[in-house]
Amino acid sequence: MELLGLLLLAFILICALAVCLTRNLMVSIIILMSQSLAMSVVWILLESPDLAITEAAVGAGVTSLLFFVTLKKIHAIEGENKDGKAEK
Amino acid sequence: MLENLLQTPYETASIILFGIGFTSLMLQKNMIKKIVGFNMMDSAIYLFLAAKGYIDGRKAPIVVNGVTSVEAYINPIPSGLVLTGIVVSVSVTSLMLALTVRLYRRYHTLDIDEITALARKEEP
Amino acid sequence: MESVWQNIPFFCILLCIASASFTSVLPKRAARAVCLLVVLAVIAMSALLIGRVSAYGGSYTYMMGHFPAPWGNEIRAGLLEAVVALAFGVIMLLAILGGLDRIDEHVFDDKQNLYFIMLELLLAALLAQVYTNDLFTGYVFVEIMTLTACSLIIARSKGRTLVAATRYMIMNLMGSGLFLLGLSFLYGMTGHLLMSHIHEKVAALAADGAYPRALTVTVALMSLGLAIKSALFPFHTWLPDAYGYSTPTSSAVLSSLVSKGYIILLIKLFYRVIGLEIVRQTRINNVLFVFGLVGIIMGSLSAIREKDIRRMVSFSSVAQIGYIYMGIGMGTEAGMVAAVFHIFVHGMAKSMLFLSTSGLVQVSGESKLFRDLRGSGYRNPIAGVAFSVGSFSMVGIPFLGGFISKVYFAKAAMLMNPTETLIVLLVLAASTILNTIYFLKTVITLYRPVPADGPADARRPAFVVSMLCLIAVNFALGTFSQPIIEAIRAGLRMFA
Amino acid sequence: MAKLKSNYETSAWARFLRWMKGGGSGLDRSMIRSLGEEALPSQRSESEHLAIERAREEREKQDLERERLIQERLHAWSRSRGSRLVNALYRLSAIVVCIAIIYVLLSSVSELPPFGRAENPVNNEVSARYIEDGLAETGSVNIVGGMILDYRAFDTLGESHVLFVAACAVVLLLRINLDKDGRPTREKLDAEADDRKYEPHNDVILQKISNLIVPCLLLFGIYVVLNGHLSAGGGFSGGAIMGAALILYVNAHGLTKAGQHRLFSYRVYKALTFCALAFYALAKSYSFFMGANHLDSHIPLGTPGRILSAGLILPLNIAVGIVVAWTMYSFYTLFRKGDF
Repeated sequence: MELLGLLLLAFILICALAVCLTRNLMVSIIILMSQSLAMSVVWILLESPDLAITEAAVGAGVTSLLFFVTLKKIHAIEGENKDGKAEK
Repeated sequence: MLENLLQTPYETASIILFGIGFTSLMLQKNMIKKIVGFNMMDSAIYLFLAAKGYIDGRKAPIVVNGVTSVEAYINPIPSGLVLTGIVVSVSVTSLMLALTVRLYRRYHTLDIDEITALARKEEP
Repeated sequence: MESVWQNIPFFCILLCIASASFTSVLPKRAARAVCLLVVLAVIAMSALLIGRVSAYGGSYTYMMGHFPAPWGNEIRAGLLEAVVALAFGVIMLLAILGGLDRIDEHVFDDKQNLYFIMLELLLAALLAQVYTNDLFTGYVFVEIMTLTACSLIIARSKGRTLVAATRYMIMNLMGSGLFLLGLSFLYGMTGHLLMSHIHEKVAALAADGAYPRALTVTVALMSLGLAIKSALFPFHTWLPDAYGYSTPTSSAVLSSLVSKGYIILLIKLFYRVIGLEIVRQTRINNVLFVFGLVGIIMGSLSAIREKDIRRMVSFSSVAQIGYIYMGIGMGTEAGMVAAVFHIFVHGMAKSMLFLSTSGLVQVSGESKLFRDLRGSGYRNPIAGVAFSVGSFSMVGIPFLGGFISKVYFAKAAMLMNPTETLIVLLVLAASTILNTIYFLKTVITLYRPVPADGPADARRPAFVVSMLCLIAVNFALGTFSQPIIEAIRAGLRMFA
Repeated sequence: MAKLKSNYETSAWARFLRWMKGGGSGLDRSMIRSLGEEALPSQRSESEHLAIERAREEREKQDLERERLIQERLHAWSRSRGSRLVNALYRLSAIVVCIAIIYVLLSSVSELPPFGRAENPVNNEVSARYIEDGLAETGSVNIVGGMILDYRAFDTLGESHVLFVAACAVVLLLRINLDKDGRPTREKLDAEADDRKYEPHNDVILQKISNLIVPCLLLFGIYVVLNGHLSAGGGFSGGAIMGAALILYVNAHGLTKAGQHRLFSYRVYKALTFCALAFYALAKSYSFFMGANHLDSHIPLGTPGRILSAGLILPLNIAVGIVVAWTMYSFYTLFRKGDF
């Protein structure tokens, strides 16, 4: 159990560094999502199932979805912008 | 100092995570990266709080078989505080993302420095 | 629980919260009426509470729910809390009244009820901040305040408001993060969230000399977080944009209520949670003191260079917040009394300045530059008079509030050691001169006769009423300051 | 009569009224005339003034121009040669700041009480009462649920309003305004057309899988909400699960198909949020008021462990769950096309 906890913590920290260093926004959000999942397992280890279920639903679920739809919207705006320029 | 820290790996990790998150919230230029940093910073604080409530060898605070003695369960207070905190951070994240979409629609960039410069230029 | 009047703080907070969800389904006119009614009710109840509390002669606690203090949530009311709540309510009401027609212009029709929801929830958060006796409740309502303030900025989607709101949010998120981390440290050390219990524990810890560094870091984290949120000098970069471009009601509310809410929480933290003695041992108050002094000078210097009247007034806010932090940083009761009094003075004068500026801008072709504002004092006389009174109060002309608070700051400085006294007095003198330069320059510009008349002004009765009330309140603060100072002093004694 | 009128016109009240109407300054008419007479000879000085002003404006413009030139040069430099240097410095400073923050915080954390001990200051009489008497006093088997919805309910009331504020702010930011007469504007139609481009084009795999998963997810969400007082979970997490399920459905089948359901319009959203939050606020204020005045609230706690138990906790969880599910869904659609 102890070893699993340490491994997960190391994974979380590596994820944090990776998020800072990647250039691709999509990749960094996917890393954040996996970090959230690891975090929810850590919460199981810390005997807080309420937090685990909330983190899994919110951190890995809804927050990531919101990030994705934001990125999609930004690409949409960008595409629209390029279309507009091409028409001109 | 180091011995103490190694005995409390959860708190140590949470503080390092807080440092990384706080720095990226403060110094990253990209809005999305800033928001990601904010999320990491908040989850670091929650990890710290939850670690404070944990007690070795005790179970989650859900009453089983009617046993209600203090020795059976961990401290429920940090869990409650973190639950409240998670709601707050989701709300803030959604607001920040909405702001990002609006900013991008207007200035066509995600770099906050560039956005500030553009805003200065457009209206003196 | 002895009598019914002790429910008043609870009624105030719950009324604001409940009316917010009710407002969300109303059309805009009804929303506006409900919002005004709620604020009026809060004012009336707070005034009643002042009378009752001063007759009762002490503060009392009120449990939120069936469980007593360390288990359930608790709020606590005393004289100072009641006075602050009344002042906040009055400022809120006058700010809404003064900017009503501009809200109509600046906010889209189908989104106006959202604007009034924000105002109601902001008032709820401010009141909760003032009355709460639980640190975590304070944190939750700090977050509500941050979000509502951001929405008040973006309600007008023109100019730089979006960028300003984003930068405001980033600074505030950093502040909340630091505050929450400090809160968790404090919880880890003491095991309590209730202010009075933390106070006992912290006193015991400090007496034992346990966790010396952690205690200092905790106090530093929490005060730094609140200082960032209330725009103390090096963290003020978001402020001029945010105040300068949002709709006038938002600017008035932001500058005179939101930043003050955080400062009230900081004062509570120093007085009731940590204890002034221990704060002085950690020397955090000296840091705040120095930042406050630098902020006074730098804010005034930046205001002098500004060509835009709204931004000039915003920079003057930075200087005035410097005054308040200087008073808190002195770490003495006299300094604290002066700081609390200055919170009132600045709140009243600054909201009046922002609102009257909007009136002046309206008759000058919507331009905020000084060269277009020439002679606008004739075109919109009531706004011109209000602006002059506000500026004179900020400069420190006798019979106005600003003069009294400067006198009290100087008196408080006399009680410190000689070098500090000298520094404070020098800074006060320098800032008075700088204030005179930029405010007098503005007033002269407003009253310069111009040959060609500008567009005719369109004054609304609500605006005139709000301006007249604010002028009266400012004179009252200057001439009847003694009872207010006494109330603050008595309230601070009950506070600890 | 005429005399009366002229008397009235020079009286203080009339002057005040005129001033209130904005009909000029408070000066008397005679004084205005004298001002005007003085102003006549100074006509030339007026033009001189104008010339001076013009010169100053010219100078200001030149200053601005110069500033702009300098900035452009700086910009060009930073783009070409300076960018690498500046970026490196920026990164270095970021790392230094990060390490400094971490060091200071770690050094104070090392002093704090150790991890996982029962005798830590956190484990005091407060948590003891929650554990020992929580079941009897709140009727909730899940101690955390009982704590946040009964003991510390004021915090939770604030928390649910944080979410409400965020939802309002997102509507304020992203909802596209209608015309004055309620017809969709050009912007709105554009946004819808733009959104249609990014709809999935009948992805069969996604649709089949979502048909399979979405009912299960919804059911699980409802289970988590309804069992908030019996096991881990509660209104917020269950609501978030339901919201995620709805978003998945919309993603697979497109907004147009889901949009036909009347359940997901702005009006329904407003009404539901209003009902749930108003119920929440009223229920809690009733219980606060009764508790603070030492009155019995007459809410039966039921048998612990039953689904219908724990007093107000179950209805509050349901209210929060509804608000959260709809809010999450509305966030998604607002982000995508700026409306419901």
